[in-house]
Amino acid sequence: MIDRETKIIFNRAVAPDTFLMGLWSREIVAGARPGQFVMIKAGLSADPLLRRPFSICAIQGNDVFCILYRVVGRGTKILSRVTEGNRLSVLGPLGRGFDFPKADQKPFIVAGGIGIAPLIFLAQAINSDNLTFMAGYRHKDEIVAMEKFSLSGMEINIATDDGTAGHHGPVTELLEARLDGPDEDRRVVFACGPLPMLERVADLTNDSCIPCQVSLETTMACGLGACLGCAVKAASKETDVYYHVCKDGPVFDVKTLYWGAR
Amino acid sequence: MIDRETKIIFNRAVAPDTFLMGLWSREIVAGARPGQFVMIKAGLSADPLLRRPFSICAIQGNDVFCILYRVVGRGTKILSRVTEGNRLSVLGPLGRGFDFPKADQKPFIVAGGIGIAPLIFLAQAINSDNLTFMAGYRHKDEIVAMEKFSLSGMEINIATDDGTAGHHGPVTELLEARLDGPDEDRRVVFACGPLPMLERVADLTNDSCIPCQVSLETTMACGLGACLGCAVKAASKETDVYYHVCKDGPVFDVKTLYWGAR
Amino acid sequence: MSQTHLKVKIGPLELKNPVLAASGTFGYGQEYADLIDLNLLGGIVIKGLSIKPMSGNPPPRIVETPCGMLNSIGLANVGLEAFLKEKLPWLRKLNTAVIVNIYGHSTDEYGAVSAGLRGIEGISAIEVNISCPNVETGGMAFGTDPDVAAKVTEEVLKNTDKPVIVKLSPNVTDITAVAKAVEKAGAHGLSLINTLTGMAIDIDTRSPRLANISGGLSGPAIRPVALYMVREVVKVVRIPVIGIGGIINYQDALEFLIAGARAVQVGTANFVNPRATLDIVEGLRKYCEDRKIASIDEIIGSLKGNTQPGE
Amino acid sequence: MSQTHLKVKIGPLELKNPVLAASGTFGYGQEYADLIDLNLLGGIVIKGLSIKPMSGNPPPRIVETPCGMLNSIGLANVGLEAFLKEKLPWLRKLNTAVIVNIYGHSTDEYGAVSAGLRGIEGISAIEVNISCPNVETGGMAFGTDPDVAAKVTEEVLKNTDKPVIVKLSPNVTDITAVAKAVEKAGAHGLSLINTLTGMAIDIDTRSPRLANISGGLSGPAIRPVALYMVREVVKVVRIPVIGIGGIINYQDALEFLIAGARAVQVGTANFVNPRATLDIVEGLRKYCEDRKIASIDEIIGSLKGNTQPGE
Ligand SMILES: Cc1cc2nc3c(=O)[nH]c(=O)nc-3n(C[C@H](O)[C@H](O)[C@H](O)COP(=O)(O)OP(=O)(O)OC[C@H]3O[C@@H](n4cnc5c(N)ncnc54)[C@H](O)[C@@H]3O)c2cc1C
Ligand SMILES: Cc1cc2nc3c(=O)[nH]c(=O)nc-3n(C[C@H](O)[C@H](O)[C@H](O)COP(=O)(O)OP(=O)(O)OC[C@H]3O[C@@H](n4cnc5c(N)ncnc54)[C@H](O)[C@@H]3O)c2cc1C
Ligand SMILES: Cc1cc2nc3c(=O)[nH]c(=O)nc-3n(C[C@H](O)[C@H](O)[C@H](O)COP(=O)(O)O)c2cc1C
Ligand SMILES: Cc1cc2nc3c(=O)[nH]c(=O)nc-3n(C[C@H](O)[C@H](O)[C@H](O)COP(=O)(O)O)c2cc1C
Ligand code: FES
Ligand code: FES
Repeated sequence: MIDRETKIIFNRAVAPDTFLMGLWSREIVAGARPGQFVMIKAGLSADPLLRRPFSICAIQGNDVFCILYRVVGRGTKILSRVTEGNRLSVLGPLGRGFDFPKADQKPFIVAGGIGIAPLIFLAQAINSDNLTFMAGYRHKDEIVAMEKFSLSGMEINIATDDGTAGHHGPVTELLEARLDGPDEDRRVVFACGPLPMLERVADLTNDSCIPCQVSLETTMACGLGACLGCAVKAASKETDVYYHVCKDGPVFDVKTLYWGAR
Repeated sequence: MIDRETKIIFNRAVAPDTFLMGLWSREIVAGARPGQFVMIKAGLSADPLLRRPFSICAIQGNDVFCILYRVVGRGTKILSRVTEGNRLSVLGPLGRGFDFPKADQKPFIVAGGIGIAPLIFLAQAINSDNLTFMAGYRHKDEIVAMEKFSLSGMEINIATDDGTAGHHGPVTELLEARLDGPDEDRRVVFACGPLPMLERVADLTNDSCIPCQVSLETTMACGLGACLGCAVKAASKETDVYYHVCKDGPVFDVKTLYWGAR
Repeated sequence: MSQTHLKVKIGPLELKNPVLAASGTFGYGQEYADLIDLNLLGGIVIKGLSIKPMSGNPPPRIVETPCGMLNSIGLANVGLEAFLKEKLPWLRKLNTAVIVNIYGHSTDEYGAVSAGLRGIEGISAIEVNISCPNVETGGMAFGTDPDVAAKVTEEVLKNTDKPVIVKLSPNVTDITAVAKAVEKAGAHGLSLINTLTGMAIDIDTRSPRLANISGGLSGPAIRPVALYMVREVVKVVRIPVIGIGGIINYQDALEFLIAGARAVQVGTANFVNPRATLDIVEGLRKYCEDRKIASIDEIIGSLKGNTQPGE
Repeated sequence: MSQTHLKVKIGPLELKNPVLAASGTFGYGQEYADLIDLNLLGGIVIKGLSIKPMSGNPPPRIVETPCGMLNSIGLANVGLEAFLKEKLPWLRKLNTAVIVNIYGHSTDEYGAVSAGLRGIEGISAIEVNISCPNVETGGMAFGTDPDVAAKVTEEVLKNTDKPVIVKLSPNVTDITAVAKAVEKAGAHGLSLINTLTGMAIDIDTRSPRLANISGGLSGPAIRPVALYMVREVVKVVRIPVIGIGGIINYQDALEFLIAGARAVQVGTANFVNPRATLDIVEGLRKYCEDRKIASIDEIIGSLKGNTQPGE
């Protein structure tokens, strides 16, 4: 784990309000596992104050890692305006990444919107024709072209909420359609996206007893397990057991989490 | 007076840590008098919060006015990084400018450091060979080349604290050397610069009974006379009479100000 | 222009919308007249008025702090007589509420300013600033003791024919105690918060940045504190509350309205953006229209109990 | 490395420099060990410790605010037993002061945690957090009443063999009254300030942003308030004061030291810049060296009376 002023290699729009940024850091590239994230300070001002967490979305060679981010507020807007050659304060890699599927397993990756970021890195790392990648978007304009990430010849399925591309409906319907049939017990699911989507994935995989890992998002202050701000409720008989997303996650086995009313 | 998102025409270093910025505003150009200033918001963040005051340093044609500023803190640093084509929120023109010399008067302009900014505009406006412009700097590197401001053939004298250019010593010594001699009663002085320099100018002109106007700087919040934050002490028998620099000034007749211990 | 009703009532006082300019940040209104149409505002609260003219504290009087500023203006003002002669005639021509913020260094002084404004036309209400040092009790502000605050309120009520809004100080252990005392004393409304006391030091000269050493902290920095206090007070009083503190845009204003404030005042934001008050009025209108909210009343106090797990 | 003495003493406790990491923002130290050499710090204040382990409040627990943040962590901690078994052995290996921040919901609980730490090696001092709600008096914090604060202090002193620092809450009318009471009760030092109470509302859902509704405001936003309170307290007590609140760089730290704080704690800044504490130590050293200041003692309390005109 390092905390370093890190040089920006590129920072460009890849879809409306969605940017891909490449950052130069041999240490982060060497240490990063899919599912891990970095904390980045946007701007030099004390407002916005806190660093923002971003999943490591891909690595390029030995020196460059990427983040894929959507502009949703002030921090991401500031980032979107930073130009090549400048530096950002980057802390990482942080958190617990995905456990890789075993060689005989059939991995399904399910991404909702910008939740695709950590899953691209995971797909890069699994690097197998056996993998099925399902990506859901609201509209076809939001689709992040996967060609840039030199993924192997995996199956890629798209769903859009408005039917402008691929399956018309939530991405979880794509998953649902593939949960029955032969080799059921070899399936394993990896998901990241908005909470309602993850809840649906949790339901589906629980019902089918399919192992499933999800990557969660919460507000974070430190990213280091120090502030205890990033709590999520654990699936525990005791009512008030919490995990800390930055340290115990962001990737969790769905069965360890509480999926009741949030 | 307007408050407008104003386009930056250029913004370039003209000396170390010193920038000249051109802004497009027909309204400000039309309304501006030498000595008046604008309030500019640096950055979009609430930190730094307040607008920063800058003298109008020159006008170019009917549409562009300039500010000349030194990077001394966060606000000016942010400004120095803003690029051509972007916009800044500009409020102005504000305050009371210089009263012009009468045709038969012999004007001396005395500038200390970045205090030269409003005086360049004044020199542009007086536009007379009769004018003597004295500019003091710490070091020759700081000298702002006057050629760019299409001033008439006036006399320009330089002083530097370290003797690297022009007179070796404070600019007030240049002034002092010119206060005696014929036509004493036709002299008039305009000054802007650091407080100790202005105090010296006030002493010199008071002693010689020469009319003198100075432009002052204070911390400002509103620039409009509303917050009452920019108070300076008046020369008054009552001890606690204050002027407000943004409204009553920034240009004052030296005799109306209190020049005691500050 | 729109279907949404933005009108609100602060006791007997009717405002065309819930956005006021805060005392001390808007001068006597005139300072902003070149920049915005004051008649579109809910109202203007005038710089704190005292019996005698006051020149205020020595400079420096302001210093910027993170997302805020400290001021030690010292309640500089033209005094009652000059206000009535030089400022009020201009204000009277406006078609917006004009609220006069008043203060005194003794209970009597509060009464005297109030009496001086009695029967005068063109003043919509009085806002009583009880954050200034109380000479009678040796320095602690009137606003820090519920009994003293109540006494000042009574004194003002006795001497005025106008609606009385009392402006509370946040520099207290329990602002609800002061709020309840002032309500009981008969105030028509409460406004909060005034500035938090703070200071800043110049590390080069090792001296305070304000000549007055300490000053009042305002601006976005204090917003969470203000919002909390507004909510606490709204829970315990029936009179209307005006929320103040760090409001710079309509989203901020909404936080206060949702928390239960009947109106808001915009202070420091006027310095950063002279159009802040108007931008907020427009933003509120648009927020309501986009959501088909017919009246701002539907927003006020609409804070939901929290529905998080474990609660 | 340098000639400047940065050593300071907080009563019996000697610190190699005046920069500590604040409770709740530095975990149990270990969280930052990969990033900075903890042995270069003046000390570490551990997350608030209670008798029993506590899991804290439901999420969301943090929200960013202008130049600050609100937290409602709810004093989540591993509890006394686990602290001694799992955390302390690692901390003991450090060559820096380890201060344990403690709290309880009753005076007895404060006594019990103190007793549990008695005689234990590797703990340099106890910092008593009196900002948590007092169950005995029905919710108001221990730190808001001078008498209650004094009683807690006495109880801790009775049950400990360590230097006792009491951490004051800023949510009071007069912090100097609490400070004086705690000093009289025998505390070896004071630290201030803890967080200001605040809240934030989500205008889309119209619900509080924190599940716990309100939370504690920290970060640069509160610095002017903290600095003012430190100065006020320093004027009336003889025991050392540790300044806390919004310190993010050495310049901020200097403001507190100049105001009279004997040391400072750095909280929220650790989240923004994990090196903040070390950067401050280095910055202080350089400031002193550049000015040929032989000892940090020359800085502490060196605030000049103001020399502005009119004073
Ligand atoms: C472990 C982790 C990994 C993440 N990876 C990515 C990534 O790869 N790409 C990406 O675009 N985003 C990612 N996020 C989310 C990202 O951190 C937020 O979008 C970002 O912090 C928003 O900052 P802002 O200043 O632009 O928005 P703010 O101004 O802080 O907030 C703007 C709006 O966004 C909402 N918001 C703020 N934070 C989050 C959040 N964490 N999740 C959802 N909504 C939020 C706010 O409630 C508000 O409505 C990740 C979050 C976590 C915890
Ligand atoms: C009417 C008026 C006209 C001005 N015209 C110009 C101009 O034409 N060109 C120009 O470069 N500057 C001018 N100034 C000064 C300019 O406003 C400040 O330099 C600027 O506000 C500093 O902002 P900052 O954020 O960079 O510095 P900050 O971070 O706010 O402060 C950095 C340092 O500069 C000091 N400082 C801050 N404000 C001032 C000030 N007003 N005067 C002197 N020192 C200050 C601070 O004490 C601090 O030490 C003018 C000021 C006034 C009042
Ligand atoms: C420069 C300045 C002067 C002020 N003068 C007064 C005043 O005269 N009377 C008063 O009641 N409040 C005064 N205030 C307090 C404001 O009205 C308001 O309560 C406070 O600034 C918080 O709001 P804000 O954060 O929006 O500025 C003043 C505030 C500032 C910044
Ligand atoms: C996330 C968080 C947790 C905290 N937990 C504690 C705590 O357990 N005990 C305590 O005394 N103070 C706690 N504090 C308060 C800090 O120690 C400090 O007093 C306060 O944050 C102000 O300093 P700052 O502005 O530098 O953060 C906590 C603060 C934060 C932000
Ligand atoms: S973000 Fe601080 S503990 Fe997870
Ligand atoms: S800056 Fe506000 S009155 Fe002059």
